[in-house]
Amino acid sequence: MAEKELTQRTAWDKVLANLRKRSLWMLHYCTGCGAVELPPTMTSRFDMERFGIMPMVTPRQADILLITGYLSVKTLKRVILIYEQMVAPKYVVGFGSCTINGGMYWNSYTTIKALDRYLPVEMYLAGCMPRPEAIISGFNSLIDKIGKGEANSWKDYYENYEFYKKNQDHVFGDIETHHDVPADGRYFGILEAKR
Amino acid sequence: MNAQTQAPTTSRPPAATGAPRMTEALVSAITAETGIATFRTKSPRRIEGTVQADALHSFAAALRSRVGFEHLSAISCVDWIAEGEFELVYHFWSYRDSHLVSARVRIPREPGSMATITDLWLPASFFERDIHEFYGVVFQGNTDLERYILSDWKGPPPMRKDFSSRDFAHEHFTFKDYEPTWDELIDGGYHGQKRQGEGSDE
Amino acid sequence: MNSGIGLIVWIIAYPFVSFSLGVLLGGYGRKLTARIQRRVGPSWIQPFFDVVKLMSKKTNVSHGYMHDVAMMMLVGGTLLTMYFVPVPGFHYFSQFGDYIVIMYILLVPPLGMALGVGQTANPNGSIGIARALQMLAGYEVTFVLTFIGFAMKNGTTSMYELMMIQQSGGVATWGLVTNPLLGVAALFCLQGMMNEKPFEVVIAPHEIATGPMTEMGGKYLGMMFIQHLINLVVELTIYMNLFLGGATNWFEYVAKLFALFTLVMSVNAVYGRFRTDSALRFFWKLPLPMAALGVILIMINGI
Amino acid sequence: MSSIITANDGRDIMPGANAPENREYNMFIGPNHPGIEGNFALKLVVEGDTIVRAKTEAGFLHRGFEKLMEERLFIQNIAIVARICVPDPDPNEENYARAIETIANIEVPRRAQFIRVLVLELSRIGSHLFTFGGHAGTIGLYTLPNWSISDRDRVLELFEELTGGRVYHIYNMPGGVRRDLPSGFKQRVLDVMSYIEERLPEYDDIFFNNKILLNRAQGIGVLPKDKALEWGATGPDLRGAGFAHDVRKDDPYEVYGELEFEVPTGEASDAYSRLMVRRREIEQSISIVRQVLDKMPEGPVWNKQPNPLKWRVPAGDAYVRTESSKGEYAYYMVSDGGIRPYRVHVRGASVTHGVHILEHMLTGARIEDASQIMFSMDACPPEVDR
Amino acid sequence: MYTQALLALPLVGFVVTIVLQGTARRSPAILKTWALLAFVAMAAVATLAFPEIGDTYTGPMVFGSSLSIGLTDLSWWFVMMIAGITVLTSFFTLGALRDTGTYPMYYGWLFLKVFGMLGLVMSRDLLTFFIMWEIMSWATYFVMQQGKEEGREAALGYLVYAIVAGMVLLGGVLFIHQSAGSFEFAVITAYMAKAEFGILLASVLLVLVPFLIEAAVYPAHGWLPSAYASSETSMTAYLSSISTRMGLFGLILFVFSVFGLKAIDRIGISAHLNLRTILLVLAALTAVLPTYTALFQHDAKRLLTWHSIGQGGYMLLGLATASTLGTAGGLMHIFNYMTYVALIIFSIAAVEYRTGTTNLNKLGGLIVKQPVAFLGMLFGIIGLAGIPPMNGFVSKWFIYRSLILGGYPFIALAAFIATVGTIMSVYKLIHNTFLGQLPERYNDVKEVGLLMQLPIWILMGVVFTTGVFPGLILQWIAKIQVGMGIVPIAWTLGGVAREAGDLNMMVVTAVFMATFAVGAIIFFIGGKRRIVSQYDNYAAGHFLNKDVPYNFNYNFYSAFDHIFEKLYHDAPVQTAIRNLGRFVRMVADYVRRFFTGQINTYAAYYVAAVIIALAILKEIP
Repeated sequence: MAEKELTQRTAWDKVLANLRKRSLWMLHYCTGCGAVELPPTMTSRFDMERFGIMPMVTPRQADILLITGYLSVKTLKRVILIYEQMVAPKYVVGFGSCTINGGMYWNSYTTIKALDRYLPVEMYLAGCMPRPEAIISGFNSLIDKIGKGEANSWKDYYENYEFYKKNQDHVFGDIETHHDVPADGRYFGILEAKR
Repeated sequence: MNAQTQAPTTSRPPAATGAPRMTEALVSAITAETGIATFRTKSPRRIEGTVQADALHSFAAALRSRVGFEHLSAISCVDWIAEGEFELVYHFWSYRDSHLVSARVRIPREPGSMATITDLWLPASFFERDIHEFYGVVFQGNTDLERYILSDWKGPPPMRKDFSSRDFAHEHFTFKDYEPTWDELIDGGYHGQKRQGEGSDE
Repeated sequence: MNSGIGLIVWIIAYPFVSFSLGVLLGGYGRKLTARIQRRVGPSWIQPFFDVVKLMSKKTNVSHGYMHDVAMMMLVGGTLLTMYFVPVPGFHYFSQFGDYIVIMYILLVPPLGMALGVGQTANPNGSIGIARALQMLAGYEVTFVLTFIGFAMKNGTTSMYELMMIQQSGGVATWGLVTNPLLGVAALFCLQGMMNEKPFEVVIAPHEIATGPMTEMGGKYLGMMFIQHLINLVVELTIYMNLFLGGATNWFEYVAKLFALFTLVMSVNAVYGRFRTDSALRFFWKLPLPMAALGVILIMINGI
Repeated sequence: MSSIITANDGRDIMPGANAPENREYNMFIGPNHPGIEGNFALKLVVEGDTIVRAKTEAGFLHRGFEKLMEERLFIQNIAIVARICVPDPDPNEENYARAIETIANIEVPRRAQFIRVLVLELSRIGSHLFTFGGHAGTIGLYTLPNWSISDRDRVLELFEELTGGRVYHIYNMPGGVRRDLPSGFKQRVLDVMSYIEERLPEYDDIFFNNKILLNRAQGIGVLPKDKALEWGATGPDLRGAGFAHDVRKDDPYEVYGELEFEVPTGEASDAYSRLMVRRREIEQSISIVRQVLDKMPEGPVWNKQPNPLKWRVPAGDAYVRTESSKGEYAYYMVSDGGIRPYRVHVRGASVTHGVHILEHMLTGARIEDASQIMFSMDACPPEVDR
Repeated sequence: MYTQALLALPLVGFVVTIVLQGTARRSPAILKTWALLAFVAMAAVATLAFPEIGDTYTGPMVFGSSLSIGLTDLSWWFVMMIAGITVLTSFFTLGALRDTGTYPMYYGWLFLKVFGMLGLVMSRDLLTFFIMWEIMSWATYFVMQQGKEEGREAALGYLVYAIVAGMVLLGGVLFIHQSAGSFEFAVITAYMAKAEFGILLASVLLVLVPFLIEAAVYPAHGWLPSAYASSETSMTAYLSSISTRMGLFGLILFVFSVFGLKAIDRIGISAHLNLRTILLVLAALTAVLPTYTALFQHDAKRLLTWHSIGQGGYMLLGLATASTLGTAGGLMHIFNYMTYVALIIFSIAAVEYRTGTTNLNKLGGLIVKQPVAFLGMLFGIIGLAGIPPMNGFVSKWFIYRSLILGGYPFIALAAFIATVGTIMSVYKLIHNTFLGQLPERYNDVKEVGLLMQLPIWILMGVVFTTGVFPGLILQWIAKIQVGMGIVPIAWTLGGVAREAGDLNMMVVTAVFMATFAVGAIIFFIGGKRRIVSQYDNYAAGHFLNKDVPYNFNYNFYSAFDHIFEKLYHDAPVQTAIRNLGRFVRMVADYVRRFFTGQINTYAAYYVAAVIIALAILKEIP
């Protein structure tokens, strides 16, 4: 399906994607300790803004949800709320080993062990913690993916909502985000593409 | 909350004024002023002793107002599960004398209950709430024992020795591809006796 | 160029012209700030990428019809102002509305934004709007006083005529030269009007999480960006026309625009933001008496 | 008929007639908010723009370190303790190592003690530079963060060269440090120190003497002097109130007793005085680093310890304290003679600053100052959450 | 012919209403319908009376001079305003008044008040003017009494002011009659042109002070807010929109016609320092101070009544410049203000009708429930704030331009400061009522019925149309200006002719429409959008629901609060201002102590005073 979508891209889509990839805003949310490497990435030494990547404050404005490291269950709730508030296309980037397999908190009773069970992860940055260079290189590959139209993980959340919802419910029971994801998917025609 | 109004402020020596006392002088001062004679020098600038649970409040008040230990550094809790007791260790610091007094209090594990000292030290409120959350000890008189760090937590108090973080994690979280069990190679496995509920995944 | 085909071409092309200028200015501002901060900074046309990105968002979140209409009002109002501010070669509409009209239509976009933000039902946004409106009592009042003095002196309220009067004798007749007190006071106000630090109290991320923009995402934020970029040009041009003698040709116009913006952005980069009440106090303590003194001088000279 | 026209359908409930007035509303600063330090939340009840009640909420970063440490080997824990305080991790390593050393009576080579002080002070400089960035950010001055955080990177590069890690160093081992200084390292440290020293006047120009900062930070977040001790303030926050207490002086560890340095204090006890205390501490730290490099003896850096996988620390307990950049940082470690610590209690420096003192100081403050007050206390949420 | 009928109709209405009063309890519709029909008839007669402009009709002889009425351009304009707003109000009350029985004699006193106002504007001699003035004042008092309980007290406050005004006016009338020897306007005009300075000053002051009191000009404004705000809401609209302007009408009539501008300008020391300067300063104060008081009100009606005072300041500003542009602006502002304040208060009444409160801290988020009321208020506040393309802008433009070019920079600044205050307070009004979060308790609230919507729609049309085509109003104003002895304004349909200034509202509006359309196009180019729940909102990662108060409306302008909280306590200027207010209130209190607070006593005193006055009059041959 993904390939079909890729081949169906019109010239306009391609132009748009190449413009869009030049501006990526990252949600200003320090979910974990990896956030400490973000200020160096943003400021003079590594200067993320070169690539059009800026921190943005509220979920409505952000394109990238950077999960900076381990996610405690308490934070995961907020992250899901915030992810649902973000407007698509949106990309979840798992940052650090903890998002991949729990990292050094593999036996912790409060942190989740695999981020992609709860949110559709576009890409992972491995390491504990990844250096600013790694972050920038990771973002650059995200930029490439967006330019090629391959960064479509956000559609997965609409398409496989039951899977994510089931896992979320398993961890902390039901939460009220006031956001009807499947209805959203139908309204914006994201779910149609699947059929 | 109202610590500032209730705290005895009269005989409190101004911080770090007056000549610092030597350790031996301090130990005898503690004995003299608080009437508890268990305190001994442990190491340089460290004094420790045991206090009965019901005597702690008056001991702490005397220590603060009459001996000059103005700073509550921390309250630690240790779960001696084998003895069925919680050990609360109150760490007081004297700015004047640069000494730390650790007062040990043993309380029964069930029901873990202790008198608060929040009326003497505001910071005690944090430590007591912390111990309440993580061990389930109830501090009588502390009005602010609401869930704080573990506000979304539904399990048992996690710092108790009979709670296994590893088991909990395996039951509640999905792992990716592999399940790390290499630690069982060390010292006969995970805490020796745990993991008997192996494979129960309901 | 103020009649016939030329006029129609201008009317159609002008929004694009000023948007492009705004993009360049915005990019330049960010680049300049980055250089002051010893960074490389983004692309020169980064605002353009941002706008395209925002406008092409797949899902957009609205809080109601007023929220939608507000965005149209925001962009519409700014474009409206843009037409009434004379620029070299295009001053057709200034005969239908003088600066008093501009002064009031400048309030249309903020009003639109205020209404839209109000409907987003977020206290962060409402506080931002409350701050924005309170700031009007600081910079806008002062700026209007400088304008009143200047208009009184020259006997006209038309911005085009004021501009022409200043162009009559080169630099010596510029408003900033003939009425330095008014010009300098208005410069402070310009900083406030452009909502740059130290008067950037409306969009204060650390205090009220970007205020009015809080609930704006996707095309809503995109339209706010478009408005912001055009507004950069409009506000700088207003100051330029009132105190820097406007411009006779586009080269001069763009040069003055960038020079003025350099000043604004440099101040922006090295100051933090005031509290709202401190900002108001500042305006009432320094620029307002300065402007009042300037006006009194004009009145004395008049008598 | 008339009911259609007038909509007078008998539903004249008029629900607002006796409704209460909504005066107070909630404001949330954090966790997803730029005005918060890390993943932490201030839940404010506000009336107009004045905070009526403030409540902090922590636990977003809770990983259960104390539990994890009980379930891991002594040697394994060295790797995770640093994660407890992210911007200033070394006091954790120091505390952890020193607690074991105290219980097991392990001698630390003198050179290692100097190196530990070096690492601690470099970490302090980095942490303070980081805080300046955050504090400047709260008043919207983004030039300073750009400068100070990239200058902090020079310190991080030194760490990287010394320990292999930029942020987390895993360098202090019980019994010493992991490896000796690389060749030429001393000179590079000195270069960075003089660079930072040169930069400080520039910071003064743009930040510490900035009119806006004076306007905003002075008189804000006043920690009443008579309450500073009572509320348990420590570190720069206590020194900002005029009390010259410093664990390095009062309860000296490693070789601090042999080094000369001042304990800067402030007078006004407001956000600005705390900020200035930190600024002057950087100068002191630079001086300490120079002294350490000057006085550092030759010798081994690590007393070899037994097989880490079978290493049993004798039964006993120890309460060790360190002066971190945030304040008094203490570990209470209990060993029952096993291969794992029986109990490690982490007393973060921010448990008082970030929770109760902050709640007290925010009450009656204005929302535009809330974030600045938080940063001026330099509370570090992971220390609270553990 | 129609002129007399016009005056007779409300009087007949008054009598019939008293007769019909018995039906009010059983079936309110009868009374409501009767009132509406009578007022519509009145409006029709007023329109028909148009050809009779300039004619004078004499009535019964009193004290040797006959009472005379007649229409001039000015008075016909006022008559049309009165008729129009009365019809709209009575139409609105069809739906808004749930039970006329709750407000006994609501319509009766309204008829009497209309009679007084019509008589006032149509009077052609001083005595008629005075009599009508008194009828109007008393009717106003009774009308105000038809409100809530606390309205009674407030109405009494008004009465005290009104009686003082009436007494002073009576003195003025007698004094002028004694000096000029006649009640006739023409005779007075001729006399005043040559009168001694002292006599001129005394007569001008004696006449102007009551007008300024009635027009609630600072510092004699204290009676207005509580008196208006505690009236029944539809009546608040009526009172705010037209009743206060009767004082201004008197001022226009006497300053420009009866005394003549030349005579007035003799009172002063130079061209820049004369009576008009004092009026300008008073007007500027009236514009600024009440507007900023409005900022801190928590009740929608009270907030707007403070604006009634403040906007009166604008009108006086324009009129006091006595220039072509200024008077045009002042006169136009009377009309404009009438339309949009009625519109705003009707919208508030619609909200109050459903929610039962006008307290701004209890409302919120009603836009989704009452969109028409919201739209009405939106049009109204755009007008009130003076933002294009609504009509409020045009009149303010005139006033500004006249002030700037007339050489009053600081007065113009004061006007702008008041505008800023107006914008702030109207935003607070609309935000707290319609925007922000909708409290759970208003989930069942619905839009009001068509009957109540219609006046809102009509006024919206008027506000917009006269904003886009100010020429519709300006053509009349030009005529009035001729009658006032001022060079008439060179109007065009869209504004003013080129030589009088650069304003063409048609172009401005057309461009606005076009640019708005561009905005809409850009909006629709962007992707689809979905309306979400108000709880799906940024709260820094916290979960919102109906139990989390997340709506900012109390103490909306807190920075101002922080700045002025000190000023309120110890600044000399504020103290002086406060003391002035206190002085006026003290005088009022003193007068009140003289009266006992019993309405019959008031009446007795009053009758006595009139009898004494008549006795004096008798002496005059």
